[in-house]
Amino acid sequence: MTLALVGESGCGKSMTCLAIAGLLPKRGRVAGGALRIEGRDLCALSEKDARTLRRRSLSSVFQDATGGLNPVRSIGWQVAEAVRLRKGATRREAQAEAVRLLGRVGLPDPERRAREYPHQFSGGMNQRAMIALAIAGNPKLLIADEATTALDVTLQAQILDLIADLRESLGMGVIFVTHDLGLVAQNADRVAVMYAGRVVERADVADLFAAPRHPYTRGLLASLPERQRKNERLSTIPGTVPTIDALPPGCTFAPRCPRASERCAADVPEMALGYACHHPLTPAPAPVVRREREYS
Amino acid sequence: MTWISLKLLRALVTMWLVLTFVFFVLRLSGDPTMVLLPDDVDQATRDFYRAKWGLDLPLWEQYTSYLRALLQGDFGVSFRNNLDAFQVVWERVPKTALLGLASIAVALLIGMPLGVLAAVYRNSWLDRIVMSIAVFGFSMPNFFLGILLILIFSLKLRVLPSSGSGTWQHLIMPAATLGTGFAAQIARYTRSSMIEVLSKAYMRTARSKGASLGQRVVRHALPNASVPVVTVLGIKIGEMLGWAVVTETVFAWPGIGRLLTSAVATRDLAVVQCIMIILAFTMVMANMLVDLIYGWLDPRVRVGRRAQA
Amino acid sequence: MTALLHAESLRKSYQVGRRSLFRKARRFNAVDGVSLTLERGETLGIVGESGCGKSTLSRLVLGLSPCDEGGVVFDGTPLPGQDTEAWRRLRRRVQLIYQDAAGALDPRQTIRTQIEEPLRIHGLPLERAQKAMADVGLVPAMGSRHPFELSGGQLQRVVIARALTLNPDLIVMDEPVSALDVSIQAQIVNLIQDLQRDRGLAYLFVTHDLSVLRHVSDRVAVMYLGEVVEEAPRDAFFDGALHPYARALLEAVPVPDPARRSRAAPRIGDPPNPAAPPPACRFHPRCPFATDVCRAERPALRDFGGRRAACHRVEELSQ
Amino acid sequence: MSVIDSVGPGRTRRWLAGLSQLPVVVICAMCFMALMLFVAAFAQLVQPYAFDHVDLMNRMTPPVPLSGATWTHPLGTDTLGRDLLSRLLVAAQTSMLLSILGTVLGAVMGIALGFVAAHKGGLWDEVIMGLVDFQAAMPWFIIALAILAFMGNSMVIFIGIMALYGWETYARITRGLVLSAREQGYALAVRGLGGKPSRVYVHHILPNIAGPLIVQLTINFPSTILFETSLSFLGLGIRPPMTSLGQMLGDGRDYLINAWWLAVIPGMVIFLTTLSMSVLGDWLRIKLDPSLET
Repeated sequence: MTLALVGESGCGKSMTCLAIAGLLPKRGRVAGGALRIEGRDLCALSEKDARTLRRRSLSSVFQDATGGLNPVRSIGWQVAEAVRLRKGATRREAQAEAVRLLGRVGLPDPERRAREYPHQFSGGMNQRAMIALAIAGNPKLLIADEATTALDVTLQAQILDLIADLRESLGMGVIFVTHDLGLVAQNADRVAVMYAGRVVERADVADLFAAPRHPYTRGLLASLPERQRKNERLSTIPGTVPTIDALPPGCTFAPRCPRASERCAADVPEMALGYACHHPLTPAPAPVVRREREYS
Repeated sequence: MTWISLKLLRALVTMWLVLTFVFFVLRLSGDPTMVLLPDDVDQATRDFYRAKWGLDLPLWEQYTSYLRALLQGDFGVSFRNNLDAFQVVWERVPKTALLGLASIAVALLIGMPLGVLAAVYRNSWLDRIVMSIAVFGFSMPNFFLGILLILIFSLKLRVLPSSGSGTWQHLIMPAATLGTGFAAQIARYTRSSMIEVLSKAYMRTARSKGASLGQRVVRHALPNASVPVVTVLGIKIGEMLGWAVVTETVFAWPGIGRLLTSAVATRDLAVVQCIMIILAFTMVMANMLVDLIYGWLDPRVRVGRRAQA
Repeated sequence: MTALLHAESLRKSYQVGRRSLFRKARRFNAVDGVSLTLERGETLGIVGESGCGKSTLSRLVLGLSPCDEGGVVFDGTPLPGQDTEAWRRLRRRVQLIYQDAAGALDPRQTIRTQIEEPLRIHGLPLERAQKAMADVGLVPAMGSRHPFELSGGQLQRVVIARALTLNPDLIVMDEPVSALDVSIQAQIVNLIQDLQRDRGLAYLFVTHDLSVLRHVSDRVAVMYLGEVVEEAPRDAFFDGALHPYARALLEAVPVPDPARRSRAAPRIGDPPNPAAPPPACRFHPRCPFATDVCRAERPALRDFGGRRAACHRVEELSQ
Repeated sequence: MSVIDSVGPGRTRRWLAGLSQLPVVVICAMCFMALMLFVAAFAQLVQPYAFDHVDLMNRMTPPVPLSGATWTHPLGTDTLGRDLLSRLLVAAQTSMLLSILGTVLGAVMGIALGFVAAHKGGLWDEVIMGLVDFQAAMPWFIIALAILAFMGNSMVIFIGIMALYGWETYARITRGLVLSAREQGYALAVRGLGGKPSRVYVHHILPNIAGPLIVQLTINFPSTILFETSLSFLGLGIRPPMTSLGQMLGDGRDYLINAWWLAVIPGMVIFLTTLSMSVLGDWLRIKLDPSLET
């Protein structure tokens, strides 16, 4: 299944991913909460056990693929290292596996390409290599953090296809982090919308787009040029996103919200029924029929 | 390979420029016979020596004949004892090479690990201590450090010889003196380049693969971080040669530096010029070596060169 | 009346790698034979992926970098030579706004100083700065701030205000909203359109984002590896492109509607290195419809009833 | 009440408040450099004796904390009975003035050439950068040593040699800074607004590159001091009857067994000067450009 985590810059979606992957920078730490992978709570495990669990079951792909690959090591070496660390294979086996993985992600002539270096690859090829590196050791969960943002649209579509294909054939779950609602609509099964460090709405993708409950979600959808009639003014959300060190008290969206009341400025709304809002929008009159999807 | 031949050409041009520069500056600076011969020598004797050393010819002819001799491997004779200048200098080379290599070893073996540690444990007490020592290290004039070492270890504690060469004990203080400043500089450069590398996205990739801290530092960070350090090392070679002269003087180490100070004092032109050529050659070779290491460390450079060739 | 801007067969090449003693540097054409026309008060959208030459084109059109071949006529007169007095006077009429608003502002000067700078350069009354700030929705108090104290959307407003002080006829917008978040992007797009309506500005709107382009432009030109491959009125283009590349581009855009999912992305492979474009039709290695003629001959930009496309097989494919 | 009266104390207080937030090390370094600058300016006014006043009756008296010392010569006397404190003051003055002059000349020359190379480009650029490469490829200290030995005791030549030491760093840095600043968005934007190149350079590029250049100045200054003192130490820079810190140290080296302070005291002064300058340079660098944190 694919869960999309969507939100604007600075809303904390990348930090959430890093926390799940255990890659938070030194200064940051997980302040509380639980994180369960296959029923085991990562936060409750010892650091060593958590690292082992993470190494076995999850991996991530980030936006800047060229920067994510070490410039002085060959592509094959880097993929093989991931294979060795996750599976404990011998050098030779790992090398063969790396070539196979590079072929699997659609690199032509993987045998030769494995010997090349990141600077000899195009951006799209590097992103393919990063994906090969991420699926080494068959993870249960793949986190794709803005993985296609830096790519051109035609390339982006192909990389997304690749991820969907791998998800089906390897039976992975995918957490898909993006700011692009178009990508969410096209790729996700479930969606979590984040604003200023909190998830404000959670829903099935069809429901979310058909009938958003949180005013922020609605504002976001309404400001998309694609969802307006031509030549009309775009509807906007007034104001700007608060910075993380100057969050308003109460509901963080209240200062920009057309439905805000005094209560919103004081109380933080709890997440219930899939949204965190004191004055949710009424759902569409006819409830959306939930279609059974074939995606696993 | 075009790349190598271009480098060689540049090196040759540099060496030619250096020796030309030195030749003219030294010839224009006065008459060596005034210093070498007693004041009361008559004009005829003076002229005899001038003619013997070719000092009576026009400057241009002196220069061309000097170049011609050089190409045949003739560096001239020492004015002082009529020995072949190259022989005189060459005898001293091993001593200076020993001192220089020992100091580079000191600098790298102390500076690199300390810089790496300081970067990995950035802003910790360890980092602060290492960096404070480094500031002391490169602010310390090495002639003063040498004198302090002599005072403490030779005059007070009487455990190390204060001058000369021969045993390994003789090498300790000069190598420490010459190496300290460079160790400090290398520690700083290593730290800053490590800090930069550690913040790169590929370090996060390595972490997400499940590589341990040690694996990440040794396999991923160091090869990248050492590229700028090697470059700096190449740039600093010239400075190091200068400091070597001072260090050799302080410890009466019988290397090229000592020879140079005595040769300039007696205006022994041929010897001074020969030393300059050998030092310039050393620098040029060191820089080529650095280039080679550079290519070995960084595939981007390597591929660029192959494309050029 | 003549068109506001007319560019004819523009060509600009750049050097690849360093020139060395033994060989001449390789050059490639970043912009290769592009012609375009822009009327007063009109918006021409230029769309293309990275390396297609759209940013280079925007600088050529403004005369900010000289072109190797071809020429630009602005309001009936050819662009004067770079850095001449006439060239500087022309700056009052053409302005450029680009993606990196933070980089376009001097980090050491206040907002007001920078908005007033064009007025100082051209010796115009400084009061215009206040009007421009009000027009873009900046409160006067912002004037005493420094760029690092402002958000991305505010910075883009500052840059637009600075351009407006000179009352230009033409503003070239190079990815003006690409770096902004969706909700802020909508604010700036509205601002840009309001200004056009109020002041009769002409825009050359360069972007990679088809959805924004659909919203703002009157006409669309698609660039691929330095060439314009299709040019059409907006509605005609979005209803159905003629060139296979333009079609792939339209198909690849993710539609923000889960009911309209398309699982099959156009399989056209990775883009080639823009510094070494393929010969003949530059799209042929990725084109699913390529034939021998595409591999042998470079297609010309041909007219198809008010729209133009550069493809040998337009007729067959549109059936 | 004048306006100045009401503004003055506030400003002073703010300035002092800013000062109290500095690290102790930086304050110490600032004080020491202030002292050195004072000495450089007024050594002649504060010296207790003429620096070359010979007093053969009082030779090699030790400095104060040691036994046998007198307050008439707080730092003792040298082999000819000259007052060490007075000599130290004059020597420090010579070294400071020379190093400042050398640094400033080198910086002005390097920055000017760097600007020319970046602005003119083409042949100018090639020639200037060729000179820079050549300068960097020469063992300059050693060549300086030879030149000084052969050319003799000439102040002009010595200062010229000091100025040539380090100019290439400024030239390279300035050229790089100007070239990259010119490609910055704001420089291009001002050009696009119709600004002349001179406006871009003076109003935008210069203020933005001044910081890194000042930092480079503070980084180079200690090495210039070391350059001067090393040459004088070898007996080739400043020679008697004049004196400099390096020369005092070189002389004192011969009396290490009997009078170690003759070498150690000038050595400490050199060390403290370079140390203070390095501390200040590091602090300035972090202050002016946080992204350069090293």
